[in-house]
Amino acid sequence: MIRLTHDPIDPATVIQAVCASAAGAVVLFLGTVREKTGRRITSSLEYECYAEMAEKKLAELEAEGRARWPLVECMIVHRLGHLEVGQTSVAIAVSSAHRRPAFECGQWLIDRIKEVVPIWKKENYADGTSDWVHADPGNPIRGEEM
Amino acid sequence: MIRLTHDPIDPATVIQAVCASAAGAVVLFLGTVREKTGRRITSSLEYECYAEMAEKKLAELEAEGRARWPLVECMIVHRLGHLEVGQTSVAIAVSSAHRRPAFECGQWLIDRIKEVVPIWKKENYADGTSDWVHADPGNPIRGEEM
Amino acid sequence: MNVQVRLFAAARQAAGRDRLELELPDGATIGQLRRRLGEELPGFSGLIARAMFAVDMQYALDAQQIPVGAEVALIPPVSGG
Amino acid sequence: MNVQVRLFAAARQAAGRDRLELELPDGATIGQLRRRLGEELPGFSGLIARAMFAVDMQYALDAQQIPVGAEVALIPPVSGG
Repeated sequence: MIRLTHDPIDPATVIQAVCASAAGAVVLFLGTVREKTGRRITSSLEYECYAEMAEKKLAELEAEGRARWPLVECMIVHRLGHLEVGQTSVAIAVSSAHRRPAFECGQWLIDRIKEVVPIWKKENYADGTSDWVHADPGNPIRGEEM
Repeated sequence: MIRLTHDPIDPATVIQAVCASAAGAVVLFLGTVREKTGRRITSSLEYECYAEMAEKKLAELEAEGRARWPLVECMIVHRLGHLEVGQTSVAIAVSSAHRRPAFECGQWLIDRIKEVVPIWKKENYADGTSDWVHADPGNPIRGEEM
Repeated sequence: MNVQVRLFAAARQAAGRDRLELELPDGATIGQLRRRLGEELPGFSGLIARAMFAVDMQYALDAQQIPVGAEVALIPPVSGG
Repeated sequence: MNVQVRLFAAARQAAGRDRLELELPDGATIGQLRRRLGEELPGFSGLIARAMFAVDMQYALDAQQIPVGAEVALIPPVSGG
């Protein structure tokens, strides 16, 4: 299951979505808005996305995760719009019979989301400036074969 | 923070305990009661512990985790007593500035809990039988130096 | 041919709008589009050089030809999660 | 000396109580206690052979001597989590 939303993410709902009697392990990852990056103080974030493609990419990642690991359930929710410090930007919940696949797939999903899903954040700093955050030029994605 | 409890574990409370403005990542692990182990159907579990030593061992694991990884917060809750299928037996929440330490420490904590914390479960099977689950003889712990 | 390019994040902000319409030769490639956009958005050539492109929501290589009527998007390095 | 051994899980159930009081020679080791418990709980020698012991809540080796007044516990292979 995947979802893009402008509403605050409730972790309990995301956990509930992957609980099942066949599951012995649930791993939940939350990305939260950090106050400091290096020496800069963040006051808020804005997330923007290419919605149709972001949904397609998230669905592809979920399908690939299910193909690579024996999952019971998987849910990915990404927040959009304005976020304050401490709020959740992304929630990934994975359940499996045993714990190893849930940990491995959860970690793989957040790594891949940060590489391929067309979502961007703008940091609004406490000093009044703001910046679009774009990964460094070393970004390895070149063409769909990646 | 560590806790042994006979009450149901609320994941939202455990997450809340590790959220902080310095954290950019939260990893939550839940162990849940699975219906099937191999071909046997579990109807419920009983968890028993050596409480004073379990608390001491959990506190040692939290301290070692904090020494090995740059954590913001860490909370471990283990359920005791009677559990039904689908209920949570253990919740481990770890927060850190970046995601890697939270994933690594969360996984390490559940691995170590299953090795050294004096807690035991009895499986009550649907066929009316029950068994104390004791790890196999290959268990590597021999003396406190482990 | 007429190509509409969707713009996001810093590129959208630089252009002051969320899509750009360009006239390119039939059978033009993503590489040609990349160079052309560099001219349209001067001062953002660095971003455009390291951005990706998507054709019909698939990441595309510079050598790829742009089909007539395709949805094309400029994808600056992503920063979700 | 008098040694009280706390029992848990399958060992507690086998003994029908949660502690066992034994008389051992002064300076007895965990290994001696292990053999003695095997005699006290016949039919559970397998479990006792692969169990650990804790002395004052620290896992202890068979060679360790039991201090007078220590809290001793038989720790069957754990299965928490």
